[in-house]
Amino acid sequence: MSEKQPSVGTYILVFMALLVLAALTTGIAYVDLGPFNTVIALAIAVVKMSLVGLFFMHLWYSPGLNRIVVLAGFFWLALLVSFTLADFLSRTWITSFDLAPR
Amino acid sequence: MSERAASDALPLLPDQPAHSASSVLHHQFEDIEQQRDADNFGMWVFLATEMLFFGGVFTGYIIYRTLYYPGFVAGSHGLEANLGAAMTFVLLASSFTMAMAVHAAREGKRGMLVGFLTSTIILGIAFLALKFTEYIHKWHEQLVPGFNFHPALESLRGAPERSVELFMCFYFFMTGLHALHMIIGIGLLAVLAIVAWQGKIPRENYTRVEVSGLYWHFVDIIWIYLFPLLYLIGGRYQ
Amino acid sequence: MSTAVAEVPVQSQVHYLNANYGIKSWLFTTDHKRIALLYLGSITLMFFIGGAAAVLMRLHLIEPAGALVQPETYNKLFTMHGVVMLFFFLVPSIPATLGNFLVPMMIGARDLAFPRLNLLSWYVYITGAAFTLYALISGGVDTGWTFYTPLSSHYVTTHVIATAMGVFITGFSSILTGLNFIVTIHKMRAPGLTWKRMQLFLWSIYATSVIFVLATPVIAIALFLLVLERIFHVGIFDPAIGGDPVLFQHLFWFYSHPAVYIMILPGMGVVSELVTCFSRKKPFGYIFIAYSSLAIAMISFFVWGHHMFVSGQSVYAGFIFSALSFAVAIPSAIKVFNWTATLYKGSISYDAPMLYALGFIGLFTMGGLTGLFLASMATDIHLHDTYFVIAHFHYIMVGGAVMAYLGGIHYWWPKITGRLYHDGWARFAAFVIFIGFNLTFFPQYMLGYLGMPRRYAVYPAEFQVLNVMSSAGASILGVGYLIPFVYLLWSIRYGPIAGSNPWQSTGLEWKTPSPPPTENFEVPPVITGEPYGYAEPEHARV
Amino acid sequence: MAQWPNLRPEVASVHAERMDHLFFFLTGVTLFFTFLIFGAIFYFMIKYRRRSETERPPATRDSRILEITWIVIPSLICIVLFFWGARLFFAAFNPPQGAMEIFVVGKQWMWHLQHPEGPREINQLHVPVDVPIVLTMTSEDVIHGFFLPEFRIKRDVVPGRYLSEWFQATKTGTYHLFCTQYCGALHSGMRGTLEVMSPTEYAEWLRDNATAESMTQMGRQLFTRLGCDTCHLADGSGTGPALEGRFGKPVTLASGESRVVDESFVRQAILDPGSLPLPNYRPVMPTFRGQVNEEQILQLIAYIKSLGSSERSQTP
Repeated sequence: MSEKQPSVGTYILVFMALLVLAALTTGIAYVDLGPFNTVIALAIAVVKMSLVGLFFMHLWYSPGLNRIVVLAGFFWLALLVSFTLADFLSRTWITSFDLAPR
Repeated sequence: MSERAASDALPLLPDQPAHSASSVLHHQFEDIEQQRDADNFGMWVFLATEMLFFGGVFTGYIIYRTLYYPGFVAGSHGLEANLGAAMTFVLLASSFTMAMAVHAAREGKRGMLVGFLTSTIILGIAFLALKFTEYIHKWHEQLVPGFNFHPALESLRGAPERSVELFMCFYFFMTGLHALHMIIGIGLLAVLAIVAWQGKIPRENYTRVEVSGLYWHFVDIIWIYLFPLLYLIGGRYQ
Repeated sequence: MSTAVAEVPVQSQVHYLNANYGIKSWLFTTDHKRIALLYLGSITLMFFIGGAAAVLMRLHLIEPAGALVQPETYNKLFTMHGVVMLFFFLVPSIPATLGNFLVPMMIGARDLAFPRLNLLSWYVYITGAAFTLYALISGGVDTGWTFYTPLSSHYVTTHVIATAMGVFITGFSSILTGLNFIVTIHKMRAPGLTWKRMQLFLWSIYATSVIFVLATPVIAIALFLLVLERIFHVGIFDPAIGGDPVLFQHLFWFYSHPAVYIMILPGMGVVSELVTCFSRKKPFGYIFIAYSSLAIAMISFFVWGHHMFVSGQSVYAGFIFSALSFAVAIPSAIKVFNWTATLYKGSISYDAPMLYALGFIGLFTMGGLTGLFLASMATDIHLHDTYFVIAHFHYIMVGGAVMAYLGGIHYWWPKITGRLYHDGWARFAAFVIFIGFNLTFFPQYMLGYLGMPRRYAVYPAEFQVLNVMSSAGASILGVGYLIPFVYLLWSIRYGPIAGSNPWQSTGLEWKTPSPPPTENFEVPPVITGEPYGYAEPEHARV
Repeated sequence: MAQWPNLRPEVASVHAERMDHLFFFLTGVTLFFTFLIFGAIFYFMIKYRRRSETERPPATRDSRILEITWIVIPSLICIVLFFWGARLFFAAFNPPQGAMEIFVVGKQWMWHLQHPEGPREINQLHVPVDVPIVLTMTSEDVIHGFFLPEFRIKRDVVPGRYLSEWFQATKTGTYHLFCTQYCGALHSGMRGTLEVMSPTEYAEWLRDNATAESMTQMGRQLFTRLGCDTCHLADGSGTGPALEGRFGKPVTLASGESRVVDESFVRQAILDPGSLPLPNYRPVMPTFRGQVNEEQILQLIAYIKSLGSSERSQTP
């Protein structure tokens, strides 16, 4: 943590990249790519998050423990989302009478 | 900063009394290095709880988006994407100035630190102002569920009114929660700016600035996800 | 009294209790030991409030048509019993009192990582308790401790918002406590104290803190959304606009099932300490007990759907949750078998803490195995929301967590107050509690199988005999809980002085004088050997 | 005077019998392990009680084999329990073909039960023995729970959805009906009885309680009173699609998604027509939310079903 630190130059570079990506997100939204619109928008958001996380929040330079905490946070979030979504999506598979309204 | 072994904090000899003279080091820590590690680790654990706090409402969003997709697309088109983009730029700028503030605190440059902290606060307030104007627009367009949700026909774009109302519930809950965290962040930074201005943040112990920076960047990351997920559902080409 | 120590123990002059005096020294303390006592007081108060509600309910259920109160009042009683007992007593009980007191001492530190945050967590707890007591006094809430929508969001007129905000605020107290423990255990262990040399109590407190930190935010957001929906009369759980009440149940149980492991894991940690100390044996399979705590903490997040098998959740999701619910039973089984194996060839003494620990192991086995009835989907169809479920979770929480809590309080009482309590009364109280508990809750298993639904103010006459037995047991249990309250307070003033290690335990916390000074250790300890070195010669272990 | 309670509820269906077998197996496992643990504790307490204050028991070695055995054995038992329970659960919520359908509407603190032939009952249900009965349930306000203890079946009744459960009585008699999901002040009063009668008694009961019209006829009257027949003409020439022979068959929506026309689909079409756009029909159908209650929707569904629905197809 107190070891290496990003220089001002890195900060400016990362900031520029973030602005470009933000412009890209809005720009691409006006192009009809069908289902890919959502995929690309989320991909750009993940890239922006990693930039802010690794450089502005110094995750790149911090001890492993902080990274494990971040990964744990994502894993538990994925757990909550995936199991709940599994319930909602598999409700209409049952072959009997209780069909969820669609 | 030198390597960890030769860290500039005075290495405490094992038999030296635990609380060294400098007020910077809290009595329960052995050395300043351990204290900074603990503060940052603690903040990251807190950010993990915030991830799950927002995660609960994101789960609801994902579920209902798959169940009532047309309503969400119609609702999303009712929002002003240009205003959303402006807010994203403002917030990214505030993240940059916050990072510079942490850098200044490290270098011990008081003036630069106070300058960057205040610019972060100003950008934060600008974001809230934009958000407030957007809420006013939604009020005039009568899209606020619970108060006056009577959407005009064309704003429904063929989707059932119930699903658009559900989307607007999510819109106000998520952006409201985010704005609440912004207000807390601005309050935090204001206190920090005053303390920094009084010169009470020494070069050895700037973890307060670092920790506030982590919180601010986290709130920015939440907005990085909110913008595409709320404003750009299914693209804006229709 | 088996602990007659050779030389007469003399109490250390200056310790954390008489370091400074006055209300301000208590209300603004950052000493983890004093904060533990603040929690002990407020938790005991909440325990008696919840207990009073329980006694009233059991008296009411003596007659099929209800002997005491109107159905509406009965609904408020069981809701308040649930909310107060779970969120305000069981969740913080062992971590906030024994955990706060012992974690720094067991790792050789002077205090927790963030002492001021620790004090803030107590004030947040008190604020949350104030909200809930306000709701209790001004009319109560009748949604059940589960706050299921749309009943709680659109159909009841009682104080849902005040109670939900109370639970929401107290949740942050748990988050702050959990965060404090995680950082302290990771960053502030004494030199030489590797993870494998830590005492088992610390492993279970660490696992509990992981659940605190990762589960509590989800119920915070669930209750936050519920309050918003109740204020604005529209929200994401509202079926009128297409919302799904089952989503609230998902968010609620994502916290509430790991929460039941928050309540039992610290109890398991206490029992690991008691069983080893009072049989003077190294724990059998130390690493298995330690890792099963982490396994429970991890798998407990995968199983919440077994509360919703019949609530409209899809059958296929039910299969996943049922399979994982069986998986979470395995680590608990490992712990029980390892505790029992620890007793083998030991030198077992029948002090009160040991009686509580052995009672815990037996009753927790019963409670855990009856959980299998509810994990297997077919039997859950019949047993869900009946008194079988009530008996199951009371066997775990009252037979398990409360017994371990009492065992821990008795075991560390000499360290906390520097005094010894009267052991005869303590053993008698443990015996009365064991008898009263079984008489109260075992009949409820049968009531559940017969089909008596839970939360019923009036019930068909054929269930009366078993209900009367249960109410009789409840009165014995109520008296049983009052006895320790008396002789423990008595021992503070008149109890014999306890030495620094009355039970000859090898725990690091017993290396300090009792009651310990504010800094815990004059010289920061350095750990060289394994924990629980009972078999090694007396002073081999530093 | 309250007589000594029997410890086993009546067994009134084949499912109840099967579930009890699993229940007794589980009880056996529980009693075995409880006596094992309690026995071991008492034995060790007596055999290894502390003889003297300075006694130092020798250290015992950990045994890896023992640890593995008491991981593997509970795991095997759990696997058996899981599959046994899951199979029985799947059977409990998969009604046989051609089961007799009863419509249940839960309302704060009472049960409305409706026979297709017309009779409507409150808190009471008369059914013939040895006939599979399917209960299609919904709620008008909060979540309730429909529990028949003697049949070992229970299902929550959720507003905004149809949830179903089925049973087949093997013995005549009067059985309990409880509400098991807490639903407010008089939750404990929301109880009823289930009368299982022999076929002749049931036919006689139907005659005694015959109402003027069956559900289908009530549905037809509602269909005309609400003006549905102005658009949904039999020959399909109206502004809305013809409904003859549509029930139970899939239909493709404007969004290309294919859905089966079942109870939930019809209910959604009535309350929320905008969310089900059809390819070659203009979305002009108004919502009837607020004009029809749950029972009337069920009657309309019964009528639409009677318009020559194909054999109830088991949807994928």
